[in-house]
Amino acid sequence: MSGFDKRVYSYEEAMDGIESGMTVVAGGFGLCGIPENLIAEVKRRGVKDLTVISNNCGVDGFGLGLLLEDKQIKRFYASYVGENALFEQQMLNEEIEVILTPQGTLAEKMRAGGAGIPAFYTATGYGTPIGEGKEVREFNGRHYILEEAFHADFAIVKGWKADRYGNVVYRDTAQNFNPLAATCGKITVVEVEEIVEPGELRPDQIHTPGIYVDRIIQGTFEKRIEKRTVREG
Amino acid sequence: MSGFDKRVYSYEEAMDGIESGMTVVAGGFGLCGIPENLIAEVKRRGVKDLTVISNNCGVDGFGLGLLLEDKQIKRFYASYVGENALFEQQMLNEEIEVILTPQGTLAEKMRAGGAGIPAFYTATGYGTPIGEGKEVREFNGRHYILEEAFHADFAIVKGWKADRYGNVVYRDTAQNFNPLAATCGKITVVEVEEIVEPGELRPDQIHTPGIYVDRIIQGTFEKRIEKRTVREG
Amino acid sequence: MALTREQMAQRVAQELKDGFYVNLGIGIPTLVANYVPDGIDVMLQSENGLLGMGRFPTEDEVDPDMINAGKQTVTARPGAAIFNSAESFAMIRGGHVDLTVLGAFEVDQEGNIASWMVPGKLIKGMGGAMDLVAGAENIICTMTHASKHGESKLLEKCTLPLTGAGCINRVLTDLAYLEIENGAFVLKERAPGVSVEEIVEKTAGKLIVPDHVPEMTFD
Amino acid sequence: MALTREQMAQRVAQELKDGFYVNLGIGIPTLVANYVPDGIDVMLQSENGLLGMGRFPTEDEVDPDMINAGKQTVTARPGAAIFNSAESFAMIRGGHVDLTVLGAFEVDQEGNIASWMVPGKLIKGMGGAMDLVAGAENIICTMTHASKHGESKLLEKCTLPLTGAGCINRVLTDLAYLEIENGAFVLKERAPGVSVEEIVEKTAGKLIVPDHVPEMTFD
Repeated sequence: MSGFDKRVYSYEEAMDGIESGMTVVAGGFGLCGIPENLIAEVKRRGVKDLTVISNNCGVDGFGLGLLLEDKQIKRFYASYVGENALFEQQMLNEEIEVILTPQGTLAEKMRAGGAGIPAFYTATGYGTPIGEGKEVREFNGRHYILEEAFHADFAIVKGWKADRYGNVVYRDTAQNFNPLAATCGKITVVEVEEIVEPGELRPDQIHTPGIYVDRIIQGTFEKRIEKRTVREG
Repeated sequence: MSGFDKRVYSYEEAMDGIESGMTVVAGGFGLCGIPENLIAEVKRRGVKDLTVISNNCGVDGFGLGLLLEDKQIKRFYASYVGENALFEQQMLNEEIEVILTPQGTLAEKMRAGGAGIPAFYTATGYGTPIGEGKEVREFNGRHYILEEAFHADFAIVKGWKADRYGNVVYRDTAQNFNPLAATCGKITVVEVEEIVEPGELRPDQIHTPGIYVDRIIQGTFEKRIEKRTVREG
Repeated sequence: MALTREQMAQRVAQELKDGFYVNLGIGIPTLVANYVPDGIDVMLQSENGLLGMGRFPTEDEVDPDMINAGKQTVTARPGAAIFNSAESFAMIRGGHVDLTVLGAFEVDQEGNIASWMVPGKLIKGMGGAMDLVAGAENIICTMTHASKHGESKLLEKCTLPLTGAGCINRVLTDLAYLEIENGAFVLKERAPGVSVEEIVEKTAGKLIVPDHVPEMTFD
Repeated sequence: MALTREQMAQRVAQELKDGFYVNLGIGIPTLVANYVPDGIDVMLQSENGLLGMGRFPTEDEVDPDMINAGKQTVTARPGAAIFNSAESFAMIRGGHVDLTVLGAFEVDQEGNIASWMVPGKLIKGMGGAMDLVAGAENIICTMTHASKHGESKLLEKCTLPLTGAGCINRVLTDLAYLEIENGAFVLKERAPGVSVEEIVEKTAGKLIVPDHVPEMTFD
């Protein structure tokens, strides 16, 4: 059994092996479903010159925004980075290189990396600055550009429940990029709210099969809300 | 509400609009998870010159094998067709054109068709007869071939449960190609064992979101077993 | 008179059909959800991975795991489906969304749209907008007809970096509803009390004006 | 003496490591599951969409919705995951499977494999074999060393249409265990009682024979 018991019991162990200069892909959309404790551990370790792939860069003082404080990020692939004053400042100072990537292309590049698809064509970005320098090709009279897959040294992922084999389910819209990030890391680390016994998750309802997952850790989460919007009850 | 109530109450209605010469993609692997009643309806209608995309062609007298009896299939995309004497005979007589497609490529071509990806690169088939005539390209020192997406006029799919919006879940390995086929049909018809009320299926556990589905029908299924293999109890 | 934001949303809502899957961008497009006509049901797609977006939650219902593409807390309606971002954009890119409504800085007579980047200003990113304009066959662009300084936003050729090329076929401004056909804007309706002359004056791109241009009607 | 099918499976099973995800092809590879060494746990991947394949069902457990890639009824072990075919081959093509074991008609010194088609004979299809050989970094090919007529199946160059190019690095035959390196077969082990001479004689491709070639050992 031991070979499939992927549980670790400290965040230090969870991020063991991460080094300066590595590429890290992180799940999450805004502050929803972000691997908040794994990010905090990356900050604690002080590794530098990271290339980070994630839809957003958190906010000042939370989520991936934490990694800006000590300038740990060298390059950032994202679709939207407008929620973060420190990010803006480092971008303007050219301390951080930002490669803006359309949201769907970002997701598909993660999936492709995990799925052994080195590149695919998409109409997204054709005729825009995003298409510049990329191969253009016509299929059935429409123009598409070639996009290549993402690969990362570490994938950091936030799940809801997992078993020790690394089978993971996500809750509601906290799923977002997480299952895609999980597929394209050399080492994939998933933090979850609850570790359950094997067999408790229905096999045909698992979002991320354990084969993609190297380490599982149970944590507690702040789950900060970025834009609390309510109606009268 | 009516606009989203996709239920139909007869197989005739379910396959309304299918015509000779059309392309039909069908879910199922072997005889597992095949849309058996939808196939029977295609047979009943006697439409001819069909292009069919499916992993296998059923067996003599069941599943897609039924469509061979009246020579309704002109062209067949599959990964394995070895379970069917009538198919062999029509293949040898060149009455049916067979385009053998690796199983993973077949699945990915369905997904690509549904996902607006006109083409993708894969290492599968490079250097083999499958790669002949296809573009070869090197990424990071490895060779890949270009494969294009599938599109079909009709997708016929077998689910387990669905709601009237067309949200579908599949049971165990009867999932197989079904959710992929569901995405790449102009008209997607799903037959299921049970139609449940909206809200009964957990939103984050739906395999096929209703946006892909045009018609839902509840049926009864023989679920024939191709290779019953048991151990002593 | 120029349409208010609410009237713009109301006019767009007239384009909804029963059974439509619709993606609404941020701003005026979001307001469209408030004007869905009686007897018509539409399902809202939120590109972070939610089909069947419901109302904002009550204080008790707020759930950090349930947000929309604008990062606001939301609810899911019965019959909703939730999925990952690759699946969400497969849906969008694959053309399964029936109608997309989004804002823009500029649109031109070739159907090009610029909505995400102003050179020299801070760039925040395109989010899902490039995928949405490339994927939908049916897009309505909502914007003011001209800038505060009176400069037209309906151009012969966009001046800003594009979000998508040749993908817009319908534009609703505060002054008019127009369609883009064969390299020209075609004036279909005008806001109540707005003259054809004013629209002509404020449209820099090629504009085709039919003999009769009806005023928009609102219930 | 040449290995039996069971011994071949047993020898392959010695290559399993605790925690391996393994895909076993039809025939001898399937038998490998019966010889997983004590203290080692492997998870079997079945390419129709099952990770964590269990034993065959009892008569009571038979379920038409639960089959393996050979279309046999199976069970899932606790902790199994079931998914669609695109996901299954994403896993395979993406190199996530630790070991693939499959049969072949021919293998050559460049690591090419032919296993699916004999011209002139009825073609049944490649199923998932082409994806498996293209995706796995770690493949063991199992086959008899020579045909019934004594013709070698370990060739300088495959004569049959390929399943995959340059993807095989290990071969277990009924006579020997070999690795493929730099355009040659390297003889690593011989079946008990089989002479190096016999192996040399029955290997048509370039063969490197180390000074010492140990016999295989079985528990």
